[in-house]
Formats: sequence, structure tokens, C-alpha cells
Amino acid sequence: MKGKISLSTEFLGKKTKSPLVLPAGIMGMTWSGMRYVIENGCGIITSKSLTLESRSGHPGPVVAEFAGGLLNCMGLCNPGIIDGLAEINDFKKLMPEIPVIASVFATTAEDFAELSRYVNDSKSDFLELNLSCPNVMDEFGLPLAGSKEQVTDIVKLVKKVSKIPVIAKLSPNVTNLSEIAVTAEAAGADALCMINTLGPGMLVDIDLVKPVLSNRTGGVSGVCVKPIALRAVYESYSRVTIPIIGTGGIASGSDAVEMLMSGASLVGVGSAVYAGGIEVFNIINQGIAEYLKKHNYTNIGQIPRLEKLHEQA
Amino acid sequence: MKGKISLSTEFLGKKTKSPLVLPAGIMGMTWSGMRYVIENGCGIITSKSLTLESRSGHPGPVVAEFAGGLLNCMGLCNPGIIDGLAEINDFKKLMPEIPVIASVFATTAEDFAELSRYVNDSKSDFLELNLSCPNVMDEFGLPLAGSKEQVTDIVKLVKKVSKIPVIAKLSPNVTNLSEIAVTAEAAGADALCMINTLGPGMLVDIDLVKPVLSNRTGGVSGVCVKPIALRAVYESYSRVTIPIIGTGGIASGSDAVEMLMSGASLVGVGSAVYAGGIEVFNIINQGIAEYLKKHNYTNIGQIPRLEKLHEQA
Amino acid sequence: MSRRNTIAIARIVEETPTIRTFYFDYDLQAKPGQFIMLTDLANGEKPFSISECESDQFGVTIKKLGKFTSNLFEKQAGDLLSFRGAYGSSFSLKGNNILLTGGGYATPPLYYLCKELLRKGAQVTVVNGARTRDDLVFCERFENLGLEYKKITDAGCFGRAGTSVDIARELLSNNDYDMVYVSGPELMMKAMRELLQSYPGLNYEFLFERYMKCAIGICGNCTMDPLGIRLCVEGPVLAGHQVEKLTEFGEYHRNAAGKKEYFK
Amino acid sequence: MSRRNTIAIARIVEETPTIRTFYFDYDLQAKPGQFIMLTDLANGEKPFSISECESDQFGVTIKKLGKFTSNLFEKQAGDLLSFRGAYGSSFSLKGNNILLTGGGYATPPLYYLCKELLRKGAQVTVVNGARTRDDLVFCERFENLGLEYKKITDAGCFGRAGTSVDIARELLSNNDYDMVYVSGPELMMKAMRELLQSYPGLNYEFLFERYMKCAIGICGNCTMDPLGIRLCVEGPVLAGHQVEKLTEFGEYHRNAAGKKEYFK
Ligand SMILES: Cc1cc2nc3c(=O)[nH]c(=O)nc-3n(C[C@H](O)[C@H](O)[C@H](O)COP(=O)(O)OP(=O)(O)OC[C@H]3O[C@@H](n4cnc5c(N)ncnc54)[C@H](O)[C@@H]3O)c2cc1C
Ligand SMILES: Cc1cc2nc3c(=O)[nH]c(=O)nc-3n(C[C@H](O)[C@H](O)[C@H](O)COP(=O)(O)OP(=O)(O)OC[C@H]3O[C@@H](n4cnc5c(N)ncnc54)[C@H](O)[C@@H]3O)c2cc1C
Ligand SMILES: Cc1cc2nc3c(=O)[nH]c(=O)nc-3n(C[C@H](O)[C@H](O)[C@H](O)COP(=O)(O)O)c2cc1C
Ligand SMILES: Cc1cc2nc3c(=O)[nH]c(=O)nc-3n(C[C@H](O)[C@H](O)[C@H](O)COP(=O)(O)O)c2cc1C
Ligand code: FES
Ligand code: FES
Repeated sequence: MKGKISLSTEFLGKKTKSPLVLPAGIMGMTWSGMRYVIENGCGIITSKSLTLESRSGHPGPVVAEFAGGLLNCMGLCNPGIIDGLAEINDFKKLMPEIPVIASVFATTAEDFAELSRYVNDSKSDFLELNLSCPNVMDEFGLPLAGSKEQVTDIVKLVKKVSKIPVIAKLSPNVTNLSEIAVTAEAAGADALCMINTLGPGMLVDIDLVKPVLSNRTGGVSGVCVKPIALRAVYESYSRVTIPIIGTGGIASGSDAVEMLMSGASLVGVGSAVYAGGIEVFNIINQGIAEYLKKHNYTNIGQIPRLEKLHEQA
Repeated sequence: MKGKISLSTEFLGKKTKSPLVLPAGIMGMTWSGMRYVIENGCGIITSKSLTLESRSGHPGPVVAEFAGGLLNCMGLCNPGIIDGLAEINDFKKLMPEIPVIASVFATTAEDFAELSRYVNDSKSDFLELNLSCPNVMDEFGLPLAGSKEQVTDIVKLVKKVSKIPVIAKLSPNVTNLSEIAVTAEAAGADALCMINTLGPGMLVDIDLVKPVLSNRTGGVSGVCVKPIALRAVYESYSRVTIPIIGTGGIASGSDAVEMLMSGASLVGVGSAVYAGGIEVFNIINQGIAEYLKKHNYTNIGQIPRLEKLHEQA
Repeated sequence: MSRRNTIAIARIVEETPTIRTFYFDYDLQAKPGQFIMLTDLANGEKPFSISECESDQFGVTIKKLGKFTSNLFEKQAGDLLSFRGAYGSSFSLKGNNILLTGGGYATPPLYYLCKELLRKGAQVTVVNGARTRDDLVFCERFENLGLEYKKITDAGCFGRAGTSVDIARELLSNNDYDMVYVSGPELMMKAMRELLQSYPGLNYEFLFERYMKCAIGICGNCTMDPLGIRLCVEGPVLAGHQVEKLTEFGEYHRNAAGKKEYFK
Repeated sequence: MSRRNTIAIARIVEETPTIRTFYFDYDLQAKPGQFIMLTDLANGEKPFSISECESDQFGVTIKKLGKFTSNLFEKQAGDLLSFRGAYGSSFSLKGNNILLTGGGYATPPLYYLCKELLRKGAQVTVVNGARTRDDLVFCERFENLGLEYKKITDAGCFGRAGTSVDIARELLSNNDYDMVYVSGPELMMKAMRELLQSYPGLNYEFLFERYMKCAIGICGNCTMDPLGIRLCVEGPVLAGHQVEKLTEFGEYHRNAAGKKEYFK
């Protein structure tokens, strides 16, 4: 007498039909793009990271492929917080039941708080603080997520302002990621999202004798970052109690199960949209369902977790 | 009237027939393994990192494959400095003209100095300080290459002891790699080698609900780390004048040219020995030669370098 | 993403003072309607439609407009350029009695399409319009194909003044086409859609342009409201049944920052 | 590296009190002489030769020796194990009148080889030796193949006392074999090499064991002096012309730390 298999789950009080999250910067620029992704099996949307003013980003080439992944230096192009939230509102008008995470980027706690006020006035369900963009380091310096003090200041101030739950998006390019995770939790973050892109990395055109990306370097994403993402999530999961959106290199149902087993509550699927096509969400959902079936589970909550680090012998 | 194409070059005063270096931990355990690699086109040998006492390393599984690369947690298994140098000496008896880099690992400047004395009494041509192993962090803590003070102390002390040139092997898992490079140069290092493995990363067996590697996590190497290695070499090359052995994800002739263009003097080829077979050295040599031919160069010194960072507009 | 290729410009043909075709000796295997992303790795990277494509070479026909294209016009044969692609959807090649309607620098991709249609044995009529003589290209190439070919400019350089839509209107009312392919400025295509709405059973496909950054379907800059389909993956060629649903068509597009810009 | 697979043990056959065969329902497509790396992801990972291999199942025959194998002997059918492979070189399947000589728990891979040789139509004689009855395995399986089969133990359990080398010596002097395949303890194989040196034209292949860590040819732990070939890639099966050159054969091997250990 087995129940029907369901991929639905709850995240910070909101229901979603699938644990798959569209991460910031992938297809989340327009309300119709968000819709297209949801119609293809994604559960939750994250918007492109929005800044106070609009940004055109870096000139092209802004993406480059290599064995195992993608490099990108989009440079936080976005229409600015006002137009960006208008896209979210238009999407929520169409699909009110789909949770939307508004991602925002700034360099000071005050600007993050300012952005949060706008987001709280929108139909967004959650607020994500991008503390970790590696593609604007020339402009803004090291990722904020490298400094415990800055993470604390920003999260604390935003939490004062925001009525909707706050997610801190962390960078893998630090030596103490799980400590930053603990710091963000202590400062009041309601959830974590990790990882942002790795590196950055560089590729060279040996005929033109130039870096391939216009900004010279770009963040690494795609299947090759999966082991780093799994380790990051697992180490953080071992030390915090808030939920984690595990993102990085997920491209198949078994990848997603690995991520859930490592401690993620939801699973981000970004670069796989390029490598696997828009169908990738449905394919991953199907793969998770097959895993559940094989192990006689009916919902993703039954997927076992790895023993936490300190629980190990 | 064009000369014959040659891949030979000089490194710290020693001639090599190919710019390809076997990096530490790949096939460099036995004198005959070193020979086999040289007979297949490699130019310079690095030994497995040797420690004062012998180490059996971690139990298996110590390697795991994933899309784009390898994870390993060998755990610095090695026969100890005395037996390890005996293997090098046996190799040099057979092939005296091939430069050999003796890699050593320790956790204190004193132990590094002690290892250096042994190495100076061997037939090794160069001494490499592994400041960057990510697979023994549980045992030894964060990689030494993360701390400017430690890098300075170790390199300075070793340089007092060593008559043969000293190479510092650096980790990509720091936020300030090129600063560490500058620090190592300032402390007297004669050359740099980068990158050691990335991460570490983790993979999960979703049926056994366990990490695949016995040590849970392992360092990432292979084609997927190439962009990170290129960036690391390029940023360091922009700031130091000592030569760099560029290692990480090199698997083809054009990869090797990218690495040389990014500022490397020699190119390490490790994980590609698995993915491409022992033939990979000859294949890469051939690829470099084809590039030289296409651009009417006759030697690798003519391969142009990217403009250094600060030289850019 | 197909691999990036960096090769020398094989030759450059000056079509008009402001439009040139750049040829590359490379077997691109693109389908009609597809595009490449072209760059010199120093001045940005931009999308261009394939205007000719044989097994040993392909060409892109480029209008000098702003910074990127002006820079391109400084290049000579032998200079290296880098491209990735071909990307995107292609014309379906359906139809037996076919009308092609092009406008300005957007006409050349119809030339590659036209050659493929003729190879298939279809009967093809081509209308090529532009504002001025300087924007009217590929006339000779079309004429050499030996098919019904009409050219027109707003300025009336060839007798009559008008647009390609004016000619298409007449041709449609006097002929029994079973397929229409269109590539032109958005407002011209908007007029074509209105025209085609009087021919309910008639299939058609349009080649669109939207601001492209990644060209591989991830940045989301090139989606079309309200469907959300990406012009770089599901487009740039869209079929009539999709075009019918587009609410942003002829109204607005999104710029490099993703901000809506309305057509005037 | 072929993908890692984690599947349930299909069944376990107790060959002797200290030797068991573990079967897995999986189409491994291994060649005779190849091995897998087997693990439960909790107690290490070790190499084992394929002793049986059909399209729907394969088996590995394991001697209980130390920590890893003792732990394995606690497992039941249905328990999950994880393996990667098959790895390494394989027996060449050359020859028409063939002598197989096995020793102890190293004999089973010769069973898979034997079946493949018979399938090819070769004539095969098998010698199976071991120190005691408890180490002598696969007797019934070989007997069921209907070929010339000789078994012997040091202890003389089956009448005569001696080693498989003793029997091989007699067979070689009375028969005209064109190929010899050997798998056994190193010192037994050393004796076989000495014996085979009296038959200069006769081809042979040996299956070696060396301490393996990566099994994919990068750690360098399993190289054989003086050639430097890796037993996990160029081995574990080596041909006579290679074996002739090995200076470490029968002398020493390297342990988990890469330290030489001499055979006593
Ligand atoms: C699918 C597609 C096919 C195209 N095919 C051709 C072609 O065959 N020949 C041709 O001359 N032009 C073509 N274009 C347009 C071409 O990309 C622009 O003309 C070119 O980018 C102008 O760059 P610029 O710096 O010279 O001018 P700018 O001053 O930067 O821009 C001039 C115009 O080009 C548009 N444009 C600029 N950048 C982009 C971009 N990244 N993506 C899309 N549009 C952009 C702007 O919106 C503006 O309308 C095509 C565009 C698309 C989307
Ligand atoms: C190519 C190859 C094929 C093999 N096939 C079989 C087989 O079919 N059946 C079988 O019973 N055994 C086989 N072995 C040997 C088997 O791997 C060891 O018996 C097993 O590893 C013992 O592990 P343990 O922990 O139980 O014993 P331990 O007490 O650790 O060791 C006992 C013996 O096994 C050897 N050994 C231990 N670890 C390894 C290792 N990682 N690699 C190689 N040898 C090791 C030791 O040198 C020692 O001689 C094979 C070995 C190799 C290299
Ligand atoms: C083209 C591109 C743009 C991105 N833009 C953003 C962004 O604006 N904000 C952000 O927090 N992360 C951004 N990311 C990072 C992704 O959200 C995600 O964390 C990362 O790509 C790892 O996941 P993946 O391997 O599934 O792509 C971007 C990634 C890519 C590839
Ligand atoms: C199995 C394995 C063992 C390694 N052991 C060492 C080591 O002992 N000392 C060291 O400095 N680096 C070690 N490395 C790192 C390599 O030397 C090299 O820096 C890294 O693998 C990146 O190069 P690749 O991508 O070409 O493999 C090891 C790498 C691998 C894959
Ligand atoms: S240009 Fe990025 S999605 Fe189309
Ligand atoms: S076991 Fe590592 S090279 Fe053979």
C-alpha cells in the first residue's frame, strides 16, 4: 500500500511542487523567462541579482565553455531594482502560487537594506543577499562573503528591515565557508544558498593571444563544480540548522539526490539549463522520482542525509 | 630558411627536451615509474611528496572520477625521505640528464629544513616544497600556503639550508594566491609551482549513503581545474619574476600553449595521465609543435605571453 | 555551445558603403536562419546571421552601426576573428510556392535560405526592400538565381517608392503562396504580421533580433513575452503560431541591462 | 575510470571455509585477467580478479586474509557493495593447445579464461595447485568443463604431494603446448618462469599482483622495475617477453607506502 510519489516540499513556510530552484542569474531576467522555466518543471524562481541602479554588465564575450563547465563574467547586468521587481510582480500576477526569491547585490549594508525595503514592497516571497559575486571584483573588491564582520553587519541590518525571510548566498572562494555559514545564521539569516561561482577562472585564445572573456576572468559553474558544492553544503549543513539551497553543477536526478543527501533542502539548477536544455528540470525531477521509487520512498523528505561531520566516528 | 622545431628549454639552469613536467604525486613513486614517463615524452620528473617518516596514506577509495576531473585523497602516502630519495638516485643513475624535482612535505619550517638537507645529499636537481596539500587537513590543518608568515618562515629557512634551487608549490584554495606568490619570491624561492589540487570536493554514493572517498573529501584535479590554474599562473606571473611551473588540467597541446601564454615556464601534466593514457606526454608535445609550426615559431620561447595585468589599459 | 573558433577573415566584400560581407573558410554547417557570435576579443561580441554557407566557407553580412561594427570595418582580410555557433533555430524549409520578404541588412540570411529552398526544388519569389540604396543588398546575388525578384526603397531609387511590405501585399493578393519567410526590421515585420493576418491559413516564419549576451540560453536577456522562449535557442526564427502570441513584438525589447525599451 | 556501480550482492558461494565467490547481477563486460576495485565505502577498497563473467552476472573469488576480506565475509546476499572497473590488461586468448597453471586463490581468474578459450575451440589442460585443500578451489567447475584437469596440494590431499609447478613440468615435457597461462602466488610464478626458460619458443602470460591504490595508472604504486609499467594499466597480465625483463619479479614488491618489501 504505497502512496503516490511526490516531489513537493516546503521551504520557509511556502509550498513548492519541486525542490528545484532556478538560481540567480539564470533566465531570471524577465517575467516570461521565469514562466518558461516553471512550465518546464522548476519549482522556485530566483531573480537575477538586482542593484539599485541598472547595469549593462561587461561587454562580450561574457561566457566561455570548457570541458566540464562554463565561465561567465556577466558583470551583474540587470535593469535595476525597480524594473527588476516589476518583472517579478508581473510573474507573480501570472503564477501567484510559485515562490520567488528576489536576489539583490550591493556593497554596503546600507544599500542592501535599501534594496530590501524595495523587495519587501514587492510580491517577492524571499530575499536573497548575493554576498558572493566573483565577476565584479575589479570594481568592488573581494566578495563580501569572505568577511565574517561584513556578513554579520549586512545580514543583521537587513533582518531589521525585512519582513520576508532572508537567504544569504555564499561564495566557495573562501578558506572558511562553513564558518561564514555559521556567522550568517548567527546574524539572523533564515536560509543559505551556496555555492556561487568558483574561482574565478580564465581561458586563453592562443591565436589572438588574449583571454577569451572580456573581463579576462569569470566565475566557474557547471558539472565540474559539483564536488566543491557538495562539500560546501555538507560542511555547512553539519554546523547550521537553517535550510540550505544547494547549488552548483547539478545536472541529473542523481546529482540532485547527492545534494539533498549532503544536507540541502532545495537544489539549484543553473548551468545545466545550457548543457541539458530547458528540459533539464523535468529530467531531473524524473530522476529524483525514480530514485524515490527504487528505494520505496514516496517523498523527498525520506531521502536520508549523510551523518553530520561531528556525528562521525 | 626555417630552423627545426624544438621543444627544448632551460629551467633554472638545467636543460630539458620538453617543457612538460610530471607533477608530484603522479607516477613519481618509483624509479622505474619515472623512467616510463620520460620514455613517453615527459621532460622533467617531480617525485611524490616525501615526508620524514613513511606514510601509507588513507585507505581506499582514494580516487573518484566525475565529469571533468578527478578527486583524490591519497593522503601523502610515500616511503619516507630516505627510501624516496633512493628511488630518485636509482632513476638518476639510469637517466642522469633528466632533471628531477624532489617534492617534500612537512608542517614546520624545521622539518622542511631537515628534509631539504636529505634532498641536498641526493642526486635531485631541485627541491619542491609542498605547501599546499588539501588531503591531510584533518591531520595537519589548513594548507601552509594560506599564510604569508608560514610561507616566509619555511622558504627562508630552507633557502639557508639548500644549495639546490627551491620551488614553492602553492594552493589555489586561498583568497590571495598572487600575494602568496610574491611572498614566496620575497622569501627567496627560486621558482613557483601552481596549482595543487582544488577544493577539496566531495562525491556521494546515493545508494550506500556515504561519501565515495574514504577521507570523505579529496582534492580536485583534471581538465575542470584548467581555468583556475591559468588564472592563478597569470596573476602570479604578473607580479613575480621567478619562473612558474603551471600545473592543473593540462591535457592537450593547446592547453599547454594556453599555460605558457599565461606566464608558465614549464607545464605540469598530472591527471591527464589517467584520462589520456601514458601517451599523453607525446601527444601534448606534438600539439605544441604543431602550434609552433602554424605560427612559424621554432622554439617555445617564441610563444607570446599575455600582457601582464598592470600593463593592461 | 559549440567550440570557439579563431580564424582569419578570408575575404571581405563591400556590398554598400555601410554593409560588408565577411567570409571565413570554415565548414560551419549552419542551417538557414542561424547566427554566430563574432568577436575580436577586444571590442565586444555580437550576433550575426549567416548569409552564405557552403562546405568550405560561410559569410556574415554586417551593417556598420555602432562601436562594434565600426571596429569590424577596420579589419582586413587576413585579420583574425573569433566566433562561436552556429546558434539558434532555423527556417523550416517548408513550402513549395514561397514568398521571401526581406528588409535592409536583415535580408542576407534569406539568401542562404533561398538557395536551400531552390536546392529542394521549391518555387521562390523574393522581395527585398530598404530605406535607401545603401541599405539594399544582395540584389545581384538574388538576380543570379533566376527567380522572381523585386527590389524597392522608401526613397524610390528603382522607380517606385515604398516598402517590401507594399510589394508583398500585391504579390500575396495575386499569387497562391503556401509559405512566407520574413527577415527585416521589427516594425516592418509588424506590418507583415498585420498583412498576413488576412491570410489565416498561410504559414509563415519570422527571423527576430533581440539583445543577446550569452547566446546559449542562460542569461535570459533575449526572452520574448509572454512565452518566455529564448530568441537565442528557441529563436531567432519563430513560426507564425508563436509570433501570433507575442505581446512584446513590435512594442518593446529589452536592452543590455534587461530594461524594456519601446519601439518608436 | 569506468563509472562506479553500487549494487546488491546477488549470491555468495562458499568455496572453502576461507574462500568465497561473490556474484553480482551486472553486465561487466570484463575480459579474462581483468580486475575490479571493490569496496563497501567503509573498510577500504581492494582489487579482485574476475573469476566468472557472463552477460547477466559476474563473480569474484576472494580469500579471507586480513581486515578488508574479513569484513567482506560478514556480508550477505542483498548487502550493497560498490565497485569500479573492470581494469587492466587481459589474457591474449592466443594458442590452440594450452596449459593453464594456477595456484590457490589466484586460480579462479583462469576459470573465466578457460571458458573463453574453450569457446574459441582451443584444447586446454588445467593444473590447479594449493597448499591445502582449503586453498584449492573451482575443482568441480573445471571438472564440469570436460577437459584434462589435474589438482594437487603440498599436503598431498589427493594422493600425491607437490605443487602445480611439479605437474606443469611433467605436462610440458610430455606435450606440445603452444601457450601457457599462469596465475598464482609470486614465488610459484617465479618457479614457473624458471621452468619455462627451458622452453625458449613457448609463449606465456602471467597474472601479477601488486599493491594497488588508484588502479587508474596515476599513483605509481604498482609499477614494475625496471620497465616502470603499471600493473593496473599495462598489467595485471604481462606477456613472457615482459616478464623476462622484470628484475623485481620474485624479489620484492612495494607496500602501501611505496616501500620495497622483499619476498622471503
Ligand atoms: C539573431 C541576430 C542576428 C543578427 N544578424 C545581423 C546581421 O546579419 N547583420 C547585421 O548587421 N546585424 C545583425 N544583427 C544585429 C547586430 O548584432 C547589431 O547590429 C550589432 O550588434 C550592432 O553593434 P554595434 O556596437 O555596432 O552597434 P550599437 O550601437 O551597439 O547597436 C546598434 C543596434 O544593434 C543592436 N545590438 C547591439 N548589441 C546587440 C546585441 N548584443 N544583440 C543584439 N542586438 C544588439 C542594438 O539594440 C541597436 O539597435 C543581428 C542581431 C541578432 C540578435
Ligand atoms: C590484480 C589483483 C587481483 C587480485 N585478485 C584477487 C582475487 O581474485 N582474490 C583474492 O582473494 N585476492 C585477490 N587479490 C589480492 C587482494 O587484493 C588481497 O588479498 C586483499 O587486498 C587483502 O586485503 P585484506 O585487508 O583482507 O588483507 P591484508 O592483511 O591487508 O593483506 C593481505 C595481502 O593482500 C595484499 N594486499 C592488501 N591490500 C592490497 C591492495 N590494495 N592491492 C594489492 N594487494 C593488496 C597484501 O600485500 C598482503 O599480501 C588481487 C590483487 C591484485 C593486485
Ligand atoms: C551566467 C550566470 C550568471 C549568474 N549570475 C548570478 C547572479 O546575478 N547572482 C548570483 O547570486 N549568482 C549568479 N550566478 C551563479 C549561479 O546562481 C549559481 O550559483 C552558479 O552558477 C552555480 O550553479 P550551476 O553550476 O548550477 O550553474 C550566475 C551564474 C551564471 C552561470
Ligand atoms: C593522485 C594525485 C596525487 C597527488 N599528490 C601530490 C603530492 O604528493 N604532492 C603535491 O604537491 N601535489 C600532489 N598532487 C597534485 C598534483 O601535483 C597537481 O598539482 C594537480 O593534480 C593538478 O594538476 P592536474 O590537473 O594536471 O592533475 C596530486 C594529484 C593527484 C591527482
Ligand atoms: S542571449 Fe542569453 S538567454 Fe539568449
Ligand atoms: S595502482 Fe595507482 S598506478 Fe597502479
